[in-house]
Amino acid sequence: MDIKSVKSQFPIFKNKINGKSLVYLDNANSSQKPERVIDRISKFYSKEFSNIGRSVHTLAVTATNRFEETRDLVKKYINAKSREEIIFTKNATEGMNLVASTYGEKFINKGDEILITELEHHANYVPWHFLRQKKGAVIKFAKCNDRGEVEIDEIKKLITNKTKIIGITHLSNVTGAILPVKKIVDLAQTKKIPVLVDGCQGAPHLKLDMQELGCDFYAMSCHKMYGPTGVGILYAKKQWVDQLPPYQGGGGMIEEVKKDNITFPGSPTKYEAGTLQTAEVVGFSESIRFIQDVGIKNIMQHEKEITEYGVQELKKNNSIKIIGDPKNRGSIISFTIKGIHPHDIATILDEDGVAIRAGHHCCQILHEKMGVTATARASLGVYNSKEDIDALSNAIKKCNTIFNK
Amino acid sequence: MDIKSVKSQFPIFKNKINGKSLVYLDNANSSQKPERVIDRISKFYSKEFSNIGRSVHTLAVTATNRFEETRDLVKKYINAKSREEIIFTKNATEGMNLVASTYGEKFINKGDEILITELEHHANYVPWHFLRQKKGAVIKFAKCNDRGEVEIDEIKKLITNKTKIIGITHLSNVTGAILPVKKIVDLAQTKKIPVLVDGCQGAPHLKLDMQELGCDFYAMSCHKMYGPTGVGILYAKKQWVDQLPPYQGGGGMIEEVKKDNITFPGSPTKYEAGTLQTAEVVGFSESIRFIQDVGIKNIMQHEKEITEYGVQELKKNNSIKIIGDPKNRGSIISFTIKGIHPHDIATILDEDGVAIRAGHHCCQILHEKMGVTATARASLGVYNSKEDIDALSNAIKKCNTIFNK
Amino acid sequence: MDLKELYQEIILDHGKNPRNKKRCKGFNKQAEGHNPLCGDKVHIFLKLNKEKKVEDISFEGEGCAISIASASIMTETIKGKEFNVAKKILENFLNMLKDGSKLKINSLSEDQNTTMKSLSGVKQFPMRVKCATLAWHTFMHAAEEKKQKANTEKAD
Amino acid sequence: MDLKELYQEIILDHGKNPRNKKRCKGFNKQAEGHNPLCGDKVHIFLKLNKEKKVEDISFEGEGCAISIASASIMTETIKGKEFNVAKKILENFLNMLKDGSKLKINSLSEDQNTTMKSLSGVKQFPMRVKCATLAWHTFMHAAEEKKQKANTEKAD
Ligand SMILES: Cc1ncc(COP(=O)(O)O)c(C=O)c1O
Ligand SMILES: Cc1ncc(COP(=O)(O)O)c(C=O)c1O
Repeated sequence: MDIKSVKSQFPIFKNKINGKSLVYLDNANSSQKPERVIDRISKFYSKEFSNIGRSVHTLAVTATNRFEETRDLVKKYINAKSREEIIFTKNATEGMNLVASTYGEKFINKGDEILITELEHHANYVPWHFLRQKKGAVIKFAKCNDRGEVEIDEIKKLITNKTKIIGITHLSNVTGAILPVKKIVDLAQTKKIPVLVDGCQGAPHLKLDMQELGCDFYAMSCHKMYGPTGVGILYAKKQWVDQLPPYQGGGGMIEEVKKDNITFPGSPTKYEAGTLQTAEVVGFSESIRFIQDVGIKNIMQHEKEITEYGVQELKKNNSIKIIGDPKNRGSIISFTIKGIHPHDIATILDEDGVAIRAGHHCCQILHEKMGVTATARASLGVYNSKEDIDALSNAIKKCNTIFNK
Repeated sequence: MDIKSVKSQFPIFKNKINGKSLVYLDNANSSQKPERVIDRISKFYSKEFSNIGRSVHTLAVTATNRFEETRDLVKKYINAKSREEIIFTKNATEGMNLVASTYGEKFINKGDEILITELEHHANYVPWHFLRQKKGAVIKFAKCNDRGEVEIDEIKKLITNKTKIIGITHLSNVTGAILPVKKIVDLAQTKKIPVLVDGCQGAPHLKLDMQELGCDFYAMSCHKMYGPTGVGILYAKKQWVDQLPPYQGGGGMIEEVKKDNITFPGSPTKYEAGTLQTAEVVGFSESIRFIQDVGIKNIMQHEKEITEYGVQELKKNNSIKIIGDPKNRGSIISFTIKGIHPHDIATILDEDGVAIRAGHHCCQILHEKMGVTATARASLGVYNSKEDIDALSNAIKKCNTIFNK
Repeated sequence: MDLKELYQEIILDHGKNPRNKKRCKGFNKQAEGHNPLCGDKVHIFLKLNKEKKVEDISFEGEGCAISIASASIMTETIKGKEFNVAKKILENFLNMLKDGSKLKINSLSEDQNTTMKSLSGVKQFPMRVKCATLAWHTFMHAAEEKKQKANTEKAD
Repeated sequence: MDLKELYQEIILDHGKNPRNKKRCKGFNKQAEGHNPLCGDKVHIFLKLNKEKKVEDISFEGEGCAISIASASIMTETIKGKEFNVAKKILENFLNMLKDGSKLKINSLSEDQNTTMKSLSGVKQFPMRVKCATLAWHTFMHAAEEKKQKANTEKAD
């Protein structure tokens, strides 16, 4: 794969940051957008825009088709079985709220257990916390080990006959650990417990195959997949969308509305209330096509190489401590520097155009466990190169200089 | 106001529909976007994109500022008192779900009454229906009269000491009636009942002043205000955002997260979970500026003139029945034609490039009351002209010809 | 796209004067169909005898010219047919609207063929295909005694 | 933007060797402050005597060099001041970070003035302003006995 040609497809890199070239290492937060995605949105608004699904005029028909074609594209890309399993949401967070709310309403009662992990992003904890408050459910946290992984035994240990759902991240946005989702799903299935996967970091960086993973729910955010903001995808197995109640109510998701009762159609319609993110979904079709054109296997291979190089380079600096050492690492490297707070690191790096994130990355439980309030995180995408890692290492040296002068 | 120059700012009108110029009369469904909005989004993705609020690097800072500036702009535009009262949602539907869910959770119990009107869009009924199911609340419908209006007396009649909230539309998306919101709010305040206004149709076409209206909640959709899809705004009075619980849970909306408890910050943070619609919100700032540049008073004046002309022209055709005859009409004209179903009308009009909507417009209660399953609706925006009305009348004559041949 | 293809004489006629628009006597199966986006509704009444022959079929409903004409034409076409033949006709009809395939059913009279073909213009109007197919799907729901209403919004 | 302005010797020194970082004896007011986006935390302990004078003030907390230095500098600066003067200093400080206004408080020694001014470089780093103001806001929370935690994410 010619990385230069990939990078040249992203207009953001034509800009200077503080007079320097942009070294964008904040991909776990959100990715940059290739020109074709940006152009697709412009074109949609300029030539094809209309609200979808509701009018019979030509613009509405075209817009509806473009929108629904994207659903087909997603279905195929993640190897779902049917269109009913692909629900467009605002972001992955909404997807997980949807599951917690509808599954919780129907299947979780006082004393029932929700099993998540210490690695979870707040998006896969707070919605369950609401349920804990409302229903008196119990949340259990599977332990993460020193390498920053959650081992299957830690999950096994906590499963009881009260466990009603398991929520796990596919790829930790802090330690970079790729969790053994398939194994966890296999285990859960023997006990008939559904599994919700937070696929925020998995989706942009790993090959997605819902049939192979076998999970019941998989939540993604398009903005981390070289796509527009404002749209996410929830994959939900047909058996669930058939059973679970609707989530938000409004136009488009009803069947028949009377003063004393309302009936609802099937999925995805019943989960897509109100005017949808039309332009965003249409724009996202180009993100998938971009990923397909580069090839997810090439992306994985490339990111692995750069990440390994990054780990190796950072290890050369004695003042750096890398957080977690997973056997199976995605393109995320979190670290701390002795005597320098992550926020100061981020500010100093920024002067060199190196964009990383500092903070708890919405994982306070994990940070508390690790005994730090914040870490610095470099997270890679398809356009990053070894030169970016070198820029990172050099900028880190500057931190040492400033703080040890 | 020079309407030609306004229209020329919308790229969509450069395209032909079925070889004809586009006559876009589906604005109540969604409006078209001026070039400056489309360009703002492209520029944001090409030059300024980053996730907001979480990182300290330059791109993140700029993006956060652009985002929060839009909140200030909205605050000023609708004359809210504080930034905490401006919550970004997915669409108006989500705004109303947010209110029904959080207010309902805290204040509505078995037997309590929710007072809405027969004019309401499903977005201001289905969320209350969920509450009816969950909590055993009662929904009462204030009657709409033959003119398609809801009179204040109809509301007064239904208020009891069990009435916990009133939900009304600002401007009916079917009959075009502008409701006496201020009077209803004044009445409600004497009984300490909060009022939620569905501002979907009010926001793009009326002057907005929250202090003057005095309502407690006001929900809008940006895509109907010449803005991007995927974003809405909920105005919620400070006294409510201070009291009500959070809605969706996830990153960005927390204060402190422990294994056994979670605390939340104030509004708007606590209502904005997960990655927001960054590009959409930034793009919307240009929609507001567009409206401000044209001037909302000019827009109102212009739309009034064209709407009156439209009503008058359609009345000349004996086969047409206009639905509702409100004293105070917004830029919406719904109608039926004797012997021709609205869907057939819409299809025939489309051949002439005239885009209208046919259906129940997400108002089944109202349609049932009027004894029809569907109506045709022409809804105007800032770029429509008398010529558009003429095109509409001529296309309608074609319907008569085809069906009476 | 051509409005003349869509609104052919035959369709306008069936739309205005629908055949079999009533509750037929002695029906033993029924189903309701609904197109939530536009509000079209149809209720099919079916008398299927022991030999699985469509002894009688009728409908009630509201909708556009296309959906009413289509319901009317359907009842006319399949009344008296074996269920298996009716199913075949349905498949042929759906294919015609989907990819323009020709109808190839021996048991249809030339008149019936012409009438059914009059609906082929709908193919050029994608948003109207659902109007044309609603009654047909609802017939199948009735025949197979599905519990759920026929719904054109079903995703697959 | 200039890193040297931000990370001045004085700040680095206060960041590494914060003054008054402890729980002071006999405090009669306290408040916690929190910057949820980056996790900075500060806990202010305040001894305000009957004459409304800051008899003692100290802090505990975790955070970046800027937030620790700022807390340290604040405690050093307002210890021994009348509450009204302390409030004035706070206002001056916030204005300095907001629009670059000069400090104009008579009761500060030249040293104190220099020390406080060392934080003015933060103005060029908008995302870091919250780090610099957290301790100050928390001090006010303590003094006014507000129930809620000080929170840099408050919208207004
Ligand atoms: C009066 C009214 N309320 C609510 C809505 C729903 O708006 P949205 O779909 O953008 O949430 C609409 C538009 O469809 C409307 O016209
Ligand atoms: C693992 C993980 N889960 C959930 C989220 C939340 O995603 P979003 O904010 O797009 O909903 C993120 C990203 O912030 C993440 O990295």
